[in-house]
Amino acid sequence: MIVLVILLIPFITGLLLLLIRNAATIKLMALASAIVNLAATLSLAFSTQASSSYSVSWINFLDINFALGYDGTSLIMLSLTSLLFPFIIMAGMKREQEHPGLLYALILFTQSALIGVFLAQNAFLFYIFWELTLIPLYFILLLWGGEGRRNITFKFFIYTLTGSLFLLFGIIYLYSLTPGLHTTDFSVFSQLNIPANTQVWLFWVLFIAFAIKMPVFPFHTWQPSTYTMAPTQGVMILAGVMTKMGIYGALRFLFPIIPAGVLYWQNTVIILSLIGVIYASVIAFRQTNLKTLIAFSSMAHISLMVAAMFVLNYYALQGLLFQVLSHGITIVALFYVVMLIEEKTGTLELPKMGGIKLLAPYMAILFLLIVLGSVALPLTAGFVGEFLIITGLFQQSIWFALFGGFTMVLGAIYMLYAYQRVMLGEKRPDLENITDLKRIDYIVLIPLITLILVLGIYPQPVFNLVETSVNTMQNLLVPVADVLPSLPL
Amino acid sequence: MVEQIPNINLAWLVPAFPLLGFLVTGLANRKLKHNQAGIIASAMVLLSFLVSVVLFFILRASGQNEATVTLFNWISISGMNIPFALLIDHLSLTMMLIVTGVGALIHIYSIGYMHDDERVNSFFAQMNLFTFSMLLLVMGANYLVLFIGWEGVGLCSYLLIGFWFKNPEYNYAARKAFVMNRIGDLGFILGIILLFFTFKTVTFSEIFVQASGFQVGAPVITLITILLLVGAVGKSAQIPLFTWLPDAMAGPTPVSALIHAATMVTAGIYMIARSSILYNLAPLTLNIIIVIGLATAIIAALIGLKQNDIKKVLAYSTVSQLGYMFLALGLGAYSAGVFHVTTHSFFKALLFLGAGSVIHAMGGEQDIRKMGGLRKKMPLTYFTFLAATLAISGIPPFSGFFSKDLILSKAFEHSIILYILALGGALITCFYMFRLLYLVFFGEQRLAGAHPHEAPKVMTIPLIILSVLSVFGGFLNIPSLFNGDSEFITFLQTAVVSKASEELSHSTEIGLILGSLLLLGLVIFLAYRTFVSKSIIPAKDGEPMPFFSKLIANRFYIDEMYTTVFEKPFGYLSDFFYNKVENSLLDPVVDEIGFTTSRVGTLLRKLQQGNMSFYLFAMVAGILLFIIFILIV
Amino acid sequence: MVFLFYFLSAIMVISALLVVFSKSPINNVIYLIICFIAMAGHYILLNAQFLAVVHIIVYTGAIMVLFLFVIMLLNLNKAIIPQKSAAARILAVVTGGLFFLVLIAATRQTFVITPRYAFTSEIGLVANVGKTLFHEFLLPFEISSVLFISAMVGAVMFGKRDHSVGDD
Amino acid sequence: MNEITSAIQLIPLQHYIILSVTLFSIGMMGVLFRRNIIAILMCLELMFNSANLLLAAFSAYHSDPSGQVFVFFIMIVAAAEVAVGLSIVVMMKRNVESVDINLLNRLKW
Repeated sequence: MIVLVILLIPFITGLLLLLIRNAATIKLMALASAIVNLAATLSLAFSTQASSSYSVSWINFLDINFALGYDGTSLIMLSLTSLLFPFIIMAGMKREQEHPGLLYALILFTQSALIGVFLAQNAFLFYIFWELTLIPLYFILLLWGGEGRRNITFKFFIYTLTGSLFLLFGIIYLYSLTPGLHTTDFSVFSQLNIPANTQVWLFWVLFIAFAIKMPVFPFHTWQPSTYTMAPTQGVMILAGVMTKMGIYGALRFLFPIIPAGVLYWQNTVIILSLIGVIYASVIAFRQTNLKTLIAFSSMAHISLMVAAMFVLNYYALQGLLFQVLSHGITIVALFYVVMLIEEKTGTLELPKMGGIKLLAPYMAILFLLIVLGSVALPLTAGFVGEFLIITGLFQQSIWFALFGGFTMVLGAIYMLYAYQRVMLGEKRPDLENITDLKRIDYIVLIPLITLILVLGIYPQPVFNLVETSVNTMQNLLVPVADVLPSLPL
Repeated sequence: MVEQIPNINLAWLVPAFPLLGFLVTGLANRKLKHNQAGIIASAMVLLSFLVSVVLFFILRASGQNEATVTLFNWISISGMNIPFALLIDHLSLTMMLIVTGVGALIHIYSIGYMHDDERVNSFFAQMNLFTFSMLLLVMGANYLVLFIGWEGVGLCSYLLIGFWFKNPEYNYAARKAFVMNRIGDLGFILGIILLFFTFKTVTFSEIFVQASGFQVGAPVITLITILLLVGAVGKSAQIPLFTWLPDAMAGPTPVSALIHAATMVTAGIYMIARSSILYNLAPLTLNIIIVIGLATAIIAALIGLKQNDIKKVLAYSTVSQLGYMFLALGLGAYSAGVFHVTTHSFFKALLFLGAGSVIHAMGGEQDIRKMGGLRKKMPLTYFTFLAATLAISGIPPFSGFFSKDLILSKAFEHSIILYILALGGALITCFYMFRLLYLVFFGEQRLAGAHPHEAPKVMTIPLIILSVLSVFGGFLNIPSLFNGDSEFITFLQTAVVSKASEELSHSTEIGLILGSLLLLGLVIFLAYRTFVSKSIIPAKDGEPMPFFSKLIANRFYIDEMYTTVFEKPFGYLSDFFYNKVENSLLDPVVDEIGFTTSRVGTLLRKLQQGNMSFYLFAMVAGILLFIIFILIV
Repeated sequence: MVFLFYFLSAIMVISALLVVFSKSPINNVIYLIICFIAMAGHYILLNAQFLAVVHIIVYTGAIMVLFLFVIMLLNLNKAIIPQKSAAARILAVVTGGLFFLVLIAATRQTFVITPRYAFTSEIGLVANVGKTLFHEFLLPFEISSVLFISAMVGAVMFGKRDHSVGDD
Repeated sequence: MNEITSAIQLIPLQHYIILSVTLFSIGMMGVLFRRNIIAILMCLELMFNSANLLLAAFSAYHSDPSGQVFVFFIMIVAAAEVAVGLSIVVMMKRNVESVDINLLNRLKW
C-alpha cells in the first residue's frame, strides 16, 4: 500500500498546488510533500518487512494490472528521486519565479511519474509512466527555459519520443510472445525463451530508448543544448533523475529479458560508452559555457556507468548503483552552484567570470568540494562508485579499465579548469557586487555535500541495500553464454 | 594471531589531531585572529608528533613489529573487504615521525612566514588537511587507504600551490600538479585493482604473505609493480612526470618545504618501499626504476645548474634527490631509499625554510642574481643554510653523507657505470648547491633598496632544530665501516625487505669515499672560484648563451615539448570533437533526420494541390492497388 | 424472359455510358432516368415489386426531378463546362476499364458457386419486406429518419444565402 | 408472375454481378471523366444503383428479404446525400458562379 502512497503524494499535492495563489505557500507545500515522500521512501528502504506491493486489475481484456512493487534496484532509484526532489524544490525557494503554482505542480507531476517508472511491475505501466515523465518536464523546459528553448525543447521531445516508440514496439513484440493469455508482466517477460537471433535485433529496439535517455554516445546530441537552456530545476531533474531512468530501464528490460542480445552487443556498447567517456571529457575541456561543460561532464560520468552496466559483474553493478546515487547528488549540487553563479554574475560564460572567490569565499569552498566529489576524490561518494566501476571494468579487460579511468584524469582537467576560471584569478571590475551565500543556499548545499562525504566515508548501507538484486543480476548472463557461439559475431 | 598491543589504538589520534585542526581552523576561519590559527594548527601537528613518539615506544615495549588498528569497514561487499585500518610498523612509524616532526617545525615556521597574509587561517587549515592526508598515506594498512591519503595530499598540494589564487600562473601550476599526479594516480589505482584481483585483498600484510607464492618475474607481479610505479613516478616527480614540481614552487615557501620537499613527494618512495616484497619479485620493474631514477637524478641536476630562481634550484635539486631515492629502490636497497628520505626531509626542509627566510628578508625577491652578501645580514640563516648545503652535497659527517654514500655504494655493488653516473650527479648537485650558496650569501648585495634582516624567532628556531637534524641525522645509521651497526636499516628491516647483497669490503668503501670526497672538494673549490673569486653572475634572461647552457637553462625544453605534444593537441582535439564531430557530424545527422521528415512533407504537400479530380484519381488508384494486392496475396 | 434481362441490361449499360459521355446536363438527367427505369425492370424481374415501386418513386420521381430542378434553377444547361483534357479523359476511361477488369477478376471466384437456397418468389413482396423492415430493422429504420431530418436541415442551411458574404 | 420467377432462374447470378460491376465501373469512369459536379453526382447515383441491383439480386437468390431492406436503406441514404450534395452545388454556383469541379481547389490545407 505504501508504494501507492509514495506514487500519489506528489501527484495529489501537485493538483492542489494548481489552486493556490501564494508563491511561498506553494513552495512550502511542494517541499512538505517531497519531504513526506522522502520519509516514506526511507521507511521502505530501511524496513525489515517483506517488500510492499500494490496491484489492482486495470485493463482486463489485455490482462494488464496496475501493479506496483520494488526491489533493490528500484529502491536505489526511488531513494535517489525522493532524496533529490526536496533539494530540487528548495532550489526555487526565496527566488522570484513566474507562475509558481504551475511550475511546482509540474515538478511534482514529474516526480510522481518518475516514481511510477521505478515502481511499475509490468512493461505496459512502465511505458506509460516513462512517457508521462516527459510531458510535465517538456512544459517545465518550454515555459521556464532559456534562450532558444522552443527549438531545443522540440528536439529533445521528438528525440526521446522517437526512442520511446521503439521501446513501445519492443514491448508489444514481447507481449505477443508471451504464452497463453498475453501479459506484460516483467516476471513473465523474463521467463520468455526468446531465440538468440531474435534477441540480437530486439536488443537495439529496446536499448535505443534507454540509450537516448541516458544518453550514450552517439545518441547524446540533444543533451548539451537542452541542459544549457533548461531552467535549473528542470536540468536538475534531467541530469539527476531522468538519466538514471534510462539506466533503470536498461537494467529492467535488457538483462533479464534478452540476455543473449546483451551478451552479443556487450562489447559494442561498452566501447561506445568508453568513446563517450573520452569524447565528452575532451569536449568539456574547451567549453566556455559552464552549463554546457557540466552537461558534457555528466555525459562522461553517465557513459562510464553505462559501460559498468554492460560489464555486468558484481563490482561493476555495485559501483553502478552506488554511482547512480552519488552522481545524482553531485550533479544536483553542481547545478545549484551553477545557478548561484549565474544569479550573481548574470552570465554562464567562463571568460566573463573570475575572481569570485575573493568576493564569495564560502561559495568557492563549497563549489570546490562539489567539484572534488565530481572528480572522484577519495572520501567522496564519487570515488567509491568509480573505484568499484573501474574494478568491474578491469575484471572484463584492463583496457576498459584504463579508458574508463581516464574520467578521473580528464575530469580533473576540465573541472578544475572550470573552477579556476570561475572562482580564481583577479577580481573583475564588472563583478564587484557579488555577495556570498545566503541562508537558503547553505540549507541546500550543506546537506548535499554532507551526503557526498558521508557516502564516501561510509558507503556500506547502500551496498547492503542493493546486495540482493546485484546478486540476481550478475548471474543473468551466465546461462546464455553457451548460446552465443552459434551466432555470427 | 598476535595479541593486541595495549594502547596501540591511540594510533587513530595521530591523523585525528590534524583533522581536528583542519576542521577548527577551517570552520572558524573568520573568527580566528592573528596567530591563533597558526598556533592551533602547529599544536595539533605537535600533538600528533607526540602521539607518534608514544606509539614508537609502545611498539618497542611490546616487542612486536607491527600492529593494525581497524577503525571501521569502509567497503565491505562480497569478495571485497576494505577496512579503514591503520598500520603501525617501523616503516610507517618512521614516516609518521618525519611527517609530524618536520611538519610541526614547518607549521611553526609558517606562523612567522605567513604572518602578514590575509588568508593565513585558510593556509593553516590546508596545511593541517595536508598533514592529515599524509598521515593517512603513511599509516594506511591497505592500498586503498593509502590511496585516500595519496589523493588527499594531491588535493592539498593543488590548494596550496594555488594558494595565492589571484595569479593565473600559480593556478596553472596548481592545476598542472594535480593533473600530472592524477595521471600517475590512474596507473596507481589500476595497479591496486590488479592487486585486488590477484590477491583478493588490498591489505598489505595479507598481500605480502601471499606474494611468496609467486615466482620471481611473474608477469602479473611485473604488471602490478609497473602500474604502481606509474603512480609513484607521478607523485615523486620522476621522468617523465616531473615538470609539475618546479612549477609547484608557486606556492608559499613553507608549502614547498613541507609538501614538495620533505613529505609528499617522498610518498612514491614510501609506497615502493612498502611494496618491497612485490618489487623484489619483479626485476624488470626494478631495472626500470633504476633507469628512471638515474635519469631523473642527472637531468634534474643538470637543469639545476642554470636556474636563477632560488626556489627553482631547490626544486630541481629535490627532483634530483628523489631520483637518487629511486635509484636506491631500483637497486633493491629500499631501506637506503627510506633513509635518504629521512635525511633529505631534514636538509631539504631546512633549505627551503632558509630560502623562505631569504625571500622574506628580500621582500619577496627570488632571483639569486639580485641577492648576495646576505652572510653578514643573516648569519643564522647563513649557517643553517650552509649546514644543509653540506649535508645535501654529501660531506661527512653531515647526514646527507651517510644516506647518499649508502646509495652510491649500493650502486657500486650493482655496476661501476651506475656508480660513476650517480657520482657525477652528486658532483653536479654539489656544484649547483654551492653556486646557490655563494650567489646568495657571498659577495656584495646586488639589489638596491632592500634591507635584509634576520627573521623572527618563530622562524629561526625551526631552522636551528632542522639544522641540528641535518647535521646529526646521519648518525641514525652509522655503517659498520665506522663501527656502527646500521641501526636505521636494521630498524626498518622488519617492514621492508631489501634485496640481499654482499657487503663491500671496508677497504673498497674507504677508497670510494675518499675518491668522492676529493672530487667534491674540487667541485666546491671550482664553485668558489667561479662565483666568489671571479664574482661571475649568471647571465640575464635573453642573453645569448652557448647551445648546451641554453638547453639546460630552458630545462631541455621539456615543458615546451609537453605543451606542444600533449596540451595543445588536447585543445585541438577538443575543438575538433566539438566543432567537427559534434556540431558538424553527429548533431547535424540527427537534425537532418528531422529536416528530411519535414522536407518529405513539403514534397508530399505538392500532391495536395487541392484538385478534386486528382484526389479522385488517387482514390481510385488506391482502391485498385488495394484490390490487386488482395488478389495477389 | 431471359431475353428481357439482356435487353434491359443493354439499355442500362448504353444509357449509363451516355450519361457519362453526353455533355449537356439535361441530357444526362434524361439518360439517367432511362437507366433507372430499366433498373426498375430488373427489380420486377427479380420479383422485388416493392423495390421496383420505391425505386421509381424515389429515384426517378424525386431525386432526378431534384437534379432537373437544380439544373434549371441555376440555369446550368447554358454554361457548358469545358471537358477535361484529352489525356485526363483517356486516363479516366483506362482507369474505369481497369477497375472493371479488376472487379471482374475479384468476383470471378464466385462465378462457380451456385446458390444453396431454394428460390422463393415471395420475398420481394411488400408484405415480406415490410415484415423484415419493421421487425429486424426497426431501429435502423427509425434512425434513418433522424438521418433524413439532419440531411434536410443541412440542405436548408446550405441553401440559405450566406449573409456574411453579402456581395450579391 | 411464376413465369417470370422461373425464367429468372435461368439467368445465372454471375450475370447480375457482371452487370452490376459494369455499371459501377461506368459510374466510376464518369466520376473521373466529368468536370461538372452535377454530372459527377449523377454518376455517383449510378454507382449506388449498381450496388442496389446486386443486393436485390443476392436477396432474391438467397431468398432473404434483408437484402432488399438494405436497398431500401441505401435509397434513403442516397436521397439524403443528393439533397445535401445538390444544396452544396447550389452554394457553389452562387459563390463561384460555376459548377466546375476544378475550381474547388481549396482542399489542400
